[in-house]
Amino acid sequence: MRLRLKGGRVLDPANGENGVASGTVRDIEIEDGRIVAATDRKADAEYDLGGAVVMAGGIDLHSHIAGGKMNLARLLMQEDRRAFPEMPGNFCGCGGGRAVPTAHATGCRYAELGYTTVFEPAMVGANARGAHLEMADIPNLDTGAYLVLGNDDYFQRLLAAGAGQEQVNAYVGWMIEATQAFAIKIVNPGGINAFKFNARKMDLDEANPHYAVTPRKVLTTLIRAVTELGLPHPIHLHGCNLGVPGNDETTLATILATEGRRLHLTHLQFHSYGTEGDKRFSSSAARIAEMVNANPNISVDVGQVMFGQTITASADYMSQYRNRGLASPKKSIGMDIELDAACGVVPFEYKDKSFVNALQWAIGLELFLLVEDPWRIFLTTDHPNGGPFTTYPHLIRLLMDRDFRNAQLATLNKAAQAHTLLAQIKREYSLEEVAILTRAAPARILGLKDKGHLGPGAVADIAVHTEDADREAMFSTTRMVFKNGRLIVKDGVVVELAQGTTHVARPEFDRSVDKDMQRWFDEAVGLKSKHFRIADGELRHGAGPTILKCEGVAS
Amino acid sequence: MTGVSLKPRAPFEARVDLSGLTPEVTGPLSLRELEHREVPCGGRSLKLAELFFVEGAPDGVLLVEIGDARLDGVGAGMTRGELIVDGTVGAFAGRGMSGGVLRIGGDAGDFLGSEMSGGRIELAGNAGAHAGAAGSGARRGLSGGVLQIGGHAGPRAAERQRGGLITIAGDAGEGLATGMIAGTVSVGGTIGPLAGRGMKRGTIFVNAVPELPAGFIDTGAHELVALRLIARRVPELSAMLSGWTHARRIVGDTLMGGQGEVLAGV
Amino acid sequence: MAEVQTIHDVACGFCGLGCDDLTVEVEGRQVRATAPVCPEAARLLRRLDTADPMARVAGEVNSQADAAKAAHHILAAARAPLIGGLGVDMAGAGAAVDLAIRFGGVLDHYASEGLFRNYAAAQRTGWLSTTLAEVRNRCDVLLVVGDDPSATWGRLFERLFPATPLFAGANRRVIFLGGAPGEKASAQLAGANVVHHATTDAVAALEALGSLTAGRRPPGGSFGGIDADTLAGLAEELRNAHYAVVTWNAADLGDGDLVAERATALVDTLNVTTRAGVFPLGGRDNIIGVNQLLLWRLGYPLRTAVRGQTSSHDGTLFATEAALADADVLVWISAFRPEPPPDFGGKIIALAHPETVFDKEPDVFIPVGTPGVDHAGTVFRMDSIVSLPLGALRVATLPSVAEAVRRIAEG
Amino acid sequence: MILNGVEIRDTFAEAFPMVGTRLIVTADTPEWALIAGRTTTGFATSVIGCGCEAGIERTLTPEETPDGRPGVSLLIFAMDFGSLKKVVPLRLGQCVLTCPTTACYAGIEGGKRVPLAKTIRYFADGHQISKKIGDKRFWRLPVMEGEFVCDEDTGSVEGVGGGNFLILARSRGEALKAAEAAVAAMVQVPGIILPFPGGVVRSGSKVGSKYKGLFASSNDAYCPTLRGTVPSQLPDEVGSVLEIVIDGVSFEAVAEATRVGITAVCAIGAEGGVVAIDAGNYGGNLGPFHFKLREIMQNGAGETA
Repeated sequence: MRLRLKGGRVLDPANGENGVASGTVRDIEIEDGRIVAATDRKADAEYDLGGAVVMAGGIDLHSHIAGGKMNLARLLMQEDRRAFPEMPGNFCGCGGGRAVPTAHATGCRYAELGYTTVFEPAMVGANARGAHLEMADIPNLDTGAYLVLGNDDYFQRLLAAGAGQEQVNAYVGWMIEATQAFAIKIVNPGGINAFKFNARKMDLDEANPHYAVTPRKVLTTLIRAVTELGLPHPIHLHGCNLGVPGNDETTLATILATEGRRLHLTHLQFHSYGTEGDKRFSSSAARIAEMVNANPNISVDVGQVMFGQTITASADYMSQYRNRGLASPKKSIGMDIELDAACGVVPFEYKDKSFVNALQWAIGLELFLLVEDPWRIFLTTDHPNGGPFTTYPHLIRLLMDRDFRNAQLATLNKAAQAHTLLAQIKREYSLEEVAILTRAAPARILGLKDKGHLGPGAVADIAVHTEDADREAMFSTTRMVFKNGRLIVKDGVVVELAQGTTHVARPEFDRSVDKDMQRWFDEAVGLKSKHFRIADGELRHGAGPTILKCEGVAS
Repeated sequence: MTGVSLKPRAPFEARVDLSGLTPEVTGPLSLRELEHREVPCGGRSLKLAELFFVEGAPDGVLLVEIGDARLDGVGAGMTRGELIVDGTVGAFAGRGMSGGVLRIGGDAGDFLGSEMSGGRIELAGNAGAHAGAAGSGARRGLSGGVLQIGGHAGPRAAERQRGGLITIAGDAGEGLATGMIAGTVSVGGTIGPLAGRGMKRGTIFVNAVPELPAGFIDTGAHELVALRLIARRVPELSAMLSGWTHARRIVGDTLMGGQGEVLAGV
Repeated sequence: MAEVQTIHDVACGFCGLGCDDLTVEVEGRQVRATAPVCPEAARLLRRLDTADPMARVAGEVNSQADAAKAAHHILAAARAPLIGGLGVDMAGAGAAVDLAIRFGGVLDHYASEGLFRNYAAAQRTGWLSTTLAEVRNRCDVLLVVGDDPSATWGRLFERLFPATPLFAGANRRVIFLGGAPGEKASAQLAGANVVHHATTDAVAALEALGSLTAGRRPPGGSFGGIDADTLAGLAEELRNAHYAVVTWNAADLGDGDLVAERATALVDTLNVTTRAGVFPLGGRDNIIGVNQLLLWRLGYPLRTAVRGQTSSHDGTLFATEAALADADVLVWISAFRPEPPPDFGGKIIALAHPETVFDKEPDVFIPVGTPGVDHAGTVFRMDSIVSLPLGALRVATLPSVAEAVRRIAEG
Repeated sequence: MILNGVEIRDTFAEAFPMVGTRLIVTADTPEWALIAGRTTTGFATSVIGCGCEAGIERTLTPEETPDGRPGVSLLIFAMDFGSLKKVVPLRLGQCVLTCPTTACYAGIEGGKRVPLAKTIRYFADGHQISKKIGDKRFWRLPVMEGEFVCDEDTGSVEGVGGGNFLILARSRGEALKAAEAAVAAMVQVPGIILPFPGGVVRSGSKVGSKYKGLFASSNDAYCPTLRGTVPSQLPDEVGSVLEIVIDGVSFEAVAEATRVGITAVCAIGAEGGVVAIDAGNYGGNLGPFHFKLREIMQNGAGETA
């Protein structure tokens, strides 16, 4: 099967191509689902792009799309489901929802925005099988999941017992393989565990009440583990003290704690709060952006807050319990999970007239605009925690259009306006930068060599947008989206469902750990370790995962 | 005749859900558009004209001629206008309604006026279970408006009621006003066991003291000015309260720290 | 004679407790479980070397293919199908949802009553819950409301009270509020400090306990038949616990919804100063897994109707009993056990356990294999977090529900 | 203009905007309603020293009250809404809540809301009970005697304060008699109160004083004992002057009361010792409401400046 996309302006920052700037058009050729060098062979199908902007399919490296907490969110917020049913039509899954869309709706709405790969950033090991079953029902997207680690009692025990790094590495490798994960996520390092022992807060150097292990130790040990195991993605960190004013100091200390090793700070917006002003809540975006700029080992995604009703779901039960009183509507779920992690689900409405919410919005945008290197910052709302992913086109316009941004700012809570320097920031993102943020850079930080670009060999996941000065309009509708070379969206509407794959990482590790894992599961967890492990055939309705073999750097 | 009338072509073979098909929605539509509007029926969705003869002139009034116990969601989500049913309706009549008037000539199924926040429902006959209550998963029952039941009400009427007024001319079933948060409910007839269980606030007017859960405390009979005020201000309660100067006041559910009350005329 | 093959670490999908350490002997077509196994699992795993029944259409023996065709015809003409029973593994659940999307119909599991009683709390206010391994290792005070759950979950207390928990310490406390612990429970709880308080009204007792825990002494001398001072003592114990857990079986309690609400409120109060969680019991025949799948596929839990590309949910109207009153076709799916369909006047398509004894011959009977016996599958445990892979114990001669449903859809 | 021998001077009463509200206070008996009304409107002659001006508008029959008991209707006026919101709950809490058998209801529907039970409900220490009927909420406060029933709030109006006229008579006795007749007639007019003692003020004032810090002082131009020593408005035959001050919910109500009052005084006429009707003003520059006496007496209505 050979396809030819004719006459598009190719925007492919990974390969240094910018057809939008140069005004040149060219064809893209696809053979059996991959992009190939141009030939003069006859194509089975040709699509005339008429100078439209062609980019690789979007990649979201942090969006909660599957797993037990999303189902708890669905259960709790039936209002969201009822208010946003999927539109009837040939590709209706009879589901719906906006903050927590059903699997089918997630795949379709993402595809309609030109996204073709999305990573679930908080898969709890105990729930991994369920998360994979759910991801298998998401059409049109390739997925993958980051395993939540660091709060589990096995790991805490290892550290408390002074286990060597090799032992930790073996454990991490075993867990990655057993749960079919792609990367390691740390959520509130050690804090979730400490909450089970009734600690209500946890700073970077505070000792766990039971194990006496500090978050710093959790973090540095796991950073070393993923480095030595050769996982492509660095530790994906949801740091300490999420949402707590004054957590800016923790965030800065966390960056310093890496001592130059790679670290990804996720939803940084929620970790950039100072305590200045009458309300003891202020923006530390400038300080933190400066630190990020100065430390090339750090990458971040923002977790932009978008106004409106959403629901927050996180493994960070400690923080979610703290925020429980702010729930709107007033209901929430919390759960301690299997000596492993936890979760907290709290519905939330971000209000533009609220000082705190408006300032959160501004802090997110400040981070976007003050972090200089577009290859180290990624466009996220931490869906659905800061807002649903369907708000991305609006967010892109906020980044690309200063007048629009300032007009929005002028409508917000007055006190918040006075507390942000956003109005003075002149920067506007270029289309190329947006393509880096949403395609090229995530592919690079995830180590996905055949994604996020349009060079020969790349997976033919392609989004075609008709250029429009109104960037929100432009990114709201795709002219065409191809998944593995198949046209799945035309003129903004799904025209075919494609089955995606699930990316997993497979590091080498010392398999002698298996014996200890068996004993742990038998005695402590009360489940056989072999039943905890997920077989390849359990993924994607039997199709199995797409495996990225990792070469460890440790001997 | 003014308004649109829907006359069933035949008794329904499956449950039909009219939720959202309210006078303000039908008003702007032409008869033809109305006829083509799809409504869920059993496991399918059918055009309105396949189920009903659709006649009249669209405006603020909707008339359902000949009710059917399988006709669910009549007037659900109504915000204004008038909806009249000549006969009986199924479940969820007037659910989530916030304005307008819904008149039902016959009986109603379960969850009549559940989660209603305004407007008025006048039911001539008996209501099923959960009248004026919170539907599955909903946090609050009726929170405003008036729900008048001419006959009896089934179990768990007024469950989690949050405000507004429910009057039951006949008997009330078991678990009346369970978990009531606020509001007023009156019962002309007898009351089933466990009324007011877990009640936080709110008032239940009764003619005779029913059997109440353990957390209710009888404070004795009192001369209450509020009775005279309510009798005059609330026409729906005048007949019941106009003779009352004193009432037995039973407070509960104290087991849950509640401060609701059952007021029985003496 | 076939030789006896002993299989260890067999996972069990019946009661929802998720035991996965069973030993099973397989001899040709015969299957029998040996210890450790509860009587219920032993009964449901047991297979004799008998021939599978054939599919039947209107009582006449038929091929699977023709039976599927007949079922397709019935469904194509159906006005209001109910897809009930739903005792299926995850693949079967997915197929059942596909069937509902294709032909319309209400989806419910036959054991969903308890689930929806719990949702009175979980959906309305949310709750703070916990899972098996946490109870097993952390819980130092366990409050069991209602009757002894060991009758339904034969190994519950064995699983919750291991010899050496990580954190709970030696003197773990179990308070039975309701029925007395039976022999089995007492044996499994030999190492724990067990007390029993009979109550005439578990809701009232829980309400008083909740008030006392919150520091309010409600007026009155006894609640639900338990002396106020006794309850005050229990409240003190709960408040002093490091990790208190409240458990109940809503399906078994007349006021299960109120028990769930009161237990939730009690745990909310406890968490202000210490840690606690609810641990609701349930989960029979993968109900939790089916419910999970519905949530991610349709956005609604069980008791959801699919019709004309929309779905809507209602915990009352679309409950099996209510929905049957208006259904014209019942698709009865029960792969885990020979559970017969409920009394129903309309047409019945039964995708059922081969040993099912029908009161009335279904219009179409398609015998299906059992997940974890005849074919592999996945089921969820009662806590909705952990799921288990079930393996095949013998060569399947019957289709799985997923296969049978696919054939029906194809016609 | 001369009516029954009484000169209606060609002048006007100058009045100011005030914000006011009406309370309906009921009780088991008319006597207790009146006691509550008098106490609540006591010490409320002038905003200058009392914070508000208040009075009993009229008594109400059981048929006229929300709870079917006898009652009184009270009007309370203050210079601005902020003060009104302060003084009303204060008087409600001290004088109605405390008074046996009373209940208190809103007497005005529209306008900005003045808190009633909204503020004083906290007296019930958590035992207060609210009930909402339609969009109106009332509260029940347990008290030793039973329950105090009180509306959540009441409405308010932009009214008129300081409407007035002066009765110039030959003698004190004749002035007082004429003033009594005026008051008796004026209290029948709805929407007004006469805040001074018995509806009459004998110490009418002018703006300003020779003493620092005093805003008002004796109206020397009308003091008969100063005639000749200061520029006087009093002809020789006038021996005594009394003023009637009117606060009302509207310009029309005050104008009507003025008309009714002057008419009553004129009915007594020169024969009864009344010489002239005058009015207090400050040259028309301070208050926006001007009640021109002659126009009022001619047309039965006035006009605003």
